[in-house]
Amino acid sequence: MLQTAQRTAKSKKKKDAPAPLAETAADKTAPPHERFLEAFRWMLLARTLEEKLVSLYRGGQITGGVYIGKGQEAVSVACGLFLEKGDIFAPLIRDQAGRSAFGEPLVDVTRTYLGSRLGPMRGRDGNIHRGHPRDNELAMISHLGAMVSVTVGTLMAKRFRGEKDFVGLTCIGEGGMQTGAFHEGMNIAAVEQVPLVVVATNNHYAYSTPNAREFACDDLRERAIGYGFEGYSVDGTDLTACLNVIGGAVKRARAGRPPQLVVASVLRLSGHGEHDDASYVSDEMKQQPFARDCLKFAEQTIIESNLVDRDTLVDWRKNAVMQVDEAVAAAQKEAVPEADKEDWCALSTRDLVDHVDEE
Amino acid sequence: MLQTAQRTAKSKKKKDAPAPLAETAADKTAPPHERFLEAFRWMLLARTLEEKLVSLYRGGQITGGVYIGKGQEAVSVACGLFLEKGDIFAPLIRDQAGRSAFGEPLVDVTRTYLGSRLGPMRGRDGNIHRGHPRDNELAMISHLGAMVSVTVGTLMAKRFRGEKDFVGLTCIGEGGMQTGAFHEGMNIAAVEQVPLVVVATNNHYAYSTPNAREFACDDLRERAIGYGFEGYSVDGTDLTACLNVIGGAVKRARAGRPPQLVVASVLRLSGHGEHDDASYVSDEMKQQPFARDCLKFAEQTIIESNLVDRDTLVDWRKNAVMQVDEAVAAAQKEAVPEADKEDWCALSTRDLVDHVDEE
Amino acid sequence: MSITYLEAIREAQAKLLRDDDRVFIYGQDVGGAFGGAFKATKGLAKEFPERVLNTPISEDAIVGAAIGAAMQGMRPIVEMQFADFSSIALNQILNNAGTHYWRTGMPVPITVRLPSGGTKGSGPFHSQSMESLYAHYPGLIVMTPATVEDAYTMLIEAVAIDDPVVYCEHKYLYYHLKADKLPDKGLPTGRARIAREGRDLTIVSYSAMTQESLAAAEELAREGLEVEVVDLRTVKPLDTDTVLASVARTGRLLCVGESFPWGGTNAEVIARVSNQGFHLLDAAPQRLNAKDTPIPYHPNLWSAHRPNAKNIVAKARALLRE
Amino acid sequence: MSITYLEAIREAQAKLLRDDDRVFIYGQDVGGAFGGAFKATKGLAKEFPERVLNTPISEDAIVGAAIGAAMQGMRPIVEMQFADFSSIALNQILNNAGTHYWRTGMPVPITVRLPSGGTKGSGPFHSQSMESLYAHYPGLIVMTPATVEDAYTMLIEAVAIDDPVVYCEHKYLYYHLKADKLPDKGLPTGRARIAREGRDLTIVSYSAMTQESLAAAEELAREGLEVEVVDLRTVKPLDTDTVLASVARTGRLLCVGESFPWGGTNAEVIARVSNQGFHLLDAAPQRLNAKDTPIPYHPNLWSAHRPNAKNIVAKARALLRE
Ligand SMILES: Cc1ncc(C[n+]2csc(CCOP(=O)(O)OP(=O)(O)O)c2C)c(N)n1
Ligand SMILES: Cc1ncc(C[n+]2csc(CCOP(=O)(O)OP(=O)(O)O)c2C)c(N)n1
Ligand SMILES: [Mg+2]
Ligand SMILES: [Mg+2]
Repeated sequence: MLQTAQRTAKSKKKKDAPAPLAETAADKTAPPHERFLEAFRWMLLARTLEEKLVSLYRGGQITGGVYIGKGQEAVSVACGLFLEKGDIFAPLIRDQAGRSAFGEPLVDVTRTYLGSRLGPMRGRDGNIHRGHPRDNELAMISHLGAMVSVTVGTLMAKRFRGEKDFVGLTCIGEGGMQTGAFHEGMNIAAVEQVPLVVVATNNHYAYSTPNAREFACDDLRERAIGYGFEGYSVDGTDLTACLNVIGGAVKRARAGRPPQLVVASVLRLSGHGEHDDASYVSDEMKQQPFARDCLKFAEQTIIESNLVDRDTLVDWRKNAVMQVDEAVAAAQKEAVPEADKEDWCALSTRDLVDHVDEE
Repeated sequence: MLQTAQRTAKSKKKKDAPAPLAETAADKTAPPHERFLEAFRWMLLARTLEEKLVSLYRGGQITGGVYIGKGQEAVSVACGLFLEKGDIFAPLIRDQAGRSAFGEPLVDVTRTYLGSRLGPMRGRDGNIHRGHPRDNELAMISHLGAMVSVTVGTLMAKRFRGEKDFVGLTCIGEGGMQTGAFHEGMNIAAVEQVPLVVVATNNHYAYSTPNAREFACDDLRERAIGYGFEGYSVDGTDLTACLNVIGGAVKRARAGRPPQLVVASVLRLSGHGEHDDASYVSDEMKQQPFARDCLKFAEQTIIESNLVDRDTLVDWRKNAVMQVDEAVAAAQKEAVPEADKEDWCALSTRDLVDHVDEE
Repeated sequence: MSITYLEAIREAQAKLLRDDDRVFIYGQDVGGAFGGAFKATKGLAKEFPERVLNTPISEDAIVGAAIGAAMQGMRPIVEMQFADFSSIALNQILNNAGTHYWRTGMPVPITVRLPSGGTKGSGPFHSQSMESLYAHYPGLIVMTPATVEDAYTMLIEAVAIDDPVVYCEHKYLYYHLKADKLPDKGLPTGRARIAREGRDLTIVSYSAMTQESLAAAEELAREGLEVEVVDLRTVKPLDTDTVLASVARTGRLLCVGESFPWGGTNAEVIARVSNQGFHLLDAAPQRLNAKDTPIPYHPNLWSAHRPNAKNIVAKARALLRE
Repeated sequence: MSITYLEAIREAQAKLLRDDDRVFIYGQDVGGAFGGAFKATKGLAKEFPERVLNTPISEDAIVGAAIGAAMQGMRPIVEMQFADFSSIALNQILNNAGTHYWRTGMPVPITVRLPSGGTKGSGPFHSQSMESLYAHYPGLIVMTPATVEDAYTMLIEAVAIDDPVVYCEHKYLYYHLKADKLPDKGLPTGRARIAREGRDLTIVSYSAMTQESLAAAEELAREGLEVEVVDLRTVKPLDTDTVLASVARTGRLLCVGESFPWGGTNAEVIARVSNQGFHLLDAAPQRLNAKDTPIPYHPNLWSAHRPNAKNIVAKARALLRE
């Protein structure tokens, strides 16, 4: 069951990225530059999609908030790229690139943002609050930190069942690291010695709150040792570094090393949500090295080291736009939910539903 | 108001320990061995009291649980001893020695355990769930970790009011360190840069659960750096070490250094509560160096280095027994609460009390 | 000049900060130039940089720190970014703030602001009404202002009260509700308000549902049906007398609330009226709640999930026919 | 052979572990030779060392991990050391477990055991009855067994159900309640039980209060008053039909529960009966709850704080006089 579901996801994924590259997604021994190129394409796709979502939002076609991962695509794609069939992925707010790389169909995103009844959340939940638990992509709740222990539990279950060589990866922001739930989740992961990778992105703000009011240690990586995790830092604007460090963490977790914490440093290159102009971010901040745009830098690398020619880059961009337009068009055609077509049951066991008042 | 209350507490304290030593409690510049001797006497008093509580419990004269600090008196006394008028103390389960050293009248303990209406909790709460918030001794709730942030708040208030040279000290067990509340409290203390000392005692068990199922780092002290605390370890069975390390931490906090974490290592020399025979504690555990009885070791030091002669030790023991017997006798004479004499109001604002049903 | 419900909350906090230096505001993003996810503290940090403080994402510690500060004589106002996230602070609110006076004799005067209730597209975790969880436990006062004037005077009252107050402000009313000016004082805390008089039916409601109920009453008035609307203002303490007096006039009771159906304010009101005003009732008391599912994201579902003027009218008509 | 309520809970877990290798028990001190603060898992870790696991003091993560394991096909049983500490796990229970099926279509079959209710000398933080908090929110089933037989069969049912179950076991009944043997099956989940028949008055109760109500009924029987006692068994779903049928026979309703007075199960039952069975009532429905203060430590106060046979008798007599 899980496997079929997973297969569907993977094949959907083929549809997103052209076959040759998609194949290498499965082939984890792909030469570095092929991995780099595939990662770049997922980043490009995520950026293209999120720019589209923003314009839809500005055009009043999306209800509720839009939360994008601009500037965090390199970290995020590395989170999704090294996961294999049977692995668990618990993405968070800014993980469009990782979700796609993991196999989330693009149309799920547009369906969820546009409230299509065919989407994974069927209009019941929106924006980034989506997932495919049956395909091992967990659906986050808003309460930050809560998904860490949930991911631990999925890995405990796999061990109970005697599965091997699996890992789980979950993402968090530096703000979310200050929640009690995060602490309990990290600690229990280490106590249970599950193959977990936690990727924390310090984008220097929790909504409008700067690091100085979030925590007081010099480097959040230093928390790893206190949990019994292995800890690493990475420049989140450098795709090569992200692939190496996060890829390495996934490999170590899979090999039975202790749980892994990777702390990436970036700047959030958008508002907290699209409703937020982020005017609280100083120009000085924007001059910092961690403010570099990871997508631009990756493209620059491709050009400078001639990994592909400019025409190919243009094709890729076209292809991304095409896929995004398709996904939007498809979702826009679809029916939205209607109250009288809902059964309004919060329980799967229908005969245990409580009836407060006879209607 | 706070001050008067504090003074009463201090004067009550004089009653507990003979004047000369009690004076040195205030006089923080007392020569080391005097400090050591005073600490020893509070430890002796605590041990004597708790042995009495245990016998009362066995005799069926105490309702509910009895939780003692046997083996943790050296750590605890050092927590109370360096605090001055205006400092905040948030003791926990095993802090009888520290509570007494801080100025909690002995009779408050017996009143609370025996449910006297004259006790600080008036029979509404029992055993270790007691305190004098007006005298800066906070009354713990059971939920572990919750008192850390509360202590932070008291220190923020003192800073708001422009007070100077104050500190707060709170205690926790290694088990309680795994709660989300503890994490949030530690982090917010560091963010607010309040003069807080957190003394964590690893007594190697949370109830019946050994360290291996509580956390997975090598040394809990390593968590300090991740919070932006300064961290220290101490042999909790060695009174001299406890006085130095915890005394030093209090001094540093008072001097404006970052918040301080001290992790003490001991073995709980009792059951979790007196209902618990602790049969899960292996003999091997009991052979470990940290299983040493801190009171015996302190007494040995006194004898070997001739700090006082044996007759004095005998007198001190007698004096402790006398004080304990007084405190028990006093509380036993007192009235217990009666339902019809209670006003059953959970609000201080009487005219805002809700009345569900007219009686 | 016209002032919104949200501005009233900001004005109340500005006044509190100016008049009383024991007051400080503590919460996520309340400080700086930002002034909170909903701008309820906009500009206040500029005037009171030391007393309007951003916090980490640590609801338990935020409320814990407020409790500690209150023990030392401060009057903290905690802003939860959304009521929904107060689930993380619930232990400190119920078990620490709610028990402290009864246990020790020392009350902890904290005010916890909960931006509550549903708005379009907010979904399961940014729409909740949690007043019933807090009202169920002892030791707390739970306010649910339904008007701009009450939003202002009740918040000032909340901080003045020596006991812990959970102040539920409704996000839907933030911009929708306007008044010409702010009053100096309102009704006493714990007193319900007759929001509209009528002799055919009593609707008891609070917070945003008072506005829906008034709209429903308007519509029913066109049919010649006179509905009395009682605005509870605080769900704990709950002003049973005012409710009973109204039911005595009308003989019919409909309770309207936005929280989940099982238990909660509607059930409590009906239980009290059935118990103390049984003989006053000419028909079975009715209630309208949100549905017993998480709060939906899509507007089509959300507008059907919560009670609204339309189904209040329908329910009232049916009840009046009995 | 005689078996206690507590032993029934242990037996049910032993059977579940034996019959279904998807089942594991997760909680503080449940493992090793110790077997839990109340010994509800005594000996189980010896037989199933991999599936009876001690945890850190991390209620949020304990339930979070159980939710994750359930998503992957396991059937976790979480033991809270005391119901009172589930306040730390409340967010995972309400917002994660309770919403997951509705949001994603995948239910999370976890069972959370809450050692609930008051016992002598336990005080404010080891005595709470929290069923009303959990029942208020959507997506959860809340069980409150009142007998040894139900303690056994309902726990087995709880684990079989695909949806999350909060199983409230009463600490006062652990040792006080005995049965001769354990049944193979009980009433269906969600069905209330007529614990005693009578035609003068209906007492609706659950958990330990069912026992107090039965004792009260005994006493009243000596005066020739026939009290019918309905044991709800689950407070959500709540078996309105059985309650209404009983009130139809007696015309009088008294609800008895141990939780705090505002809202909660008693209010919900009265609201339903007043709404759906208004014409069946010959007198105003009544309720008995614990008092609206924290639960006191001292036995003199505690025994007055909770309802008991004595004041149930008094309340019933008064109601029968009307
Ligand atoms: C427990 C909790 N409290 C508050 C919020 C509201 N909130 C949503 S996102 C956010 C900021 C998160 O900052 P961070 O974790 O650094 O992630 P980022 O948005 O920077 O990627 C806040 C406060 C929440 N989701 N959960
Ligand atoms: C949040 C919470 N969960 C569970 C408990 C029940 N409990 C009381 S003491 C205790 C063990 C505490 O261990 P530790 O913190 O190491 O302190 P120690 O008893 O060893 O001094 C537990 C689990 C609690 N008090 N609070
Ligand atoms: Mg951030
Ligand atoms: Mg311990």
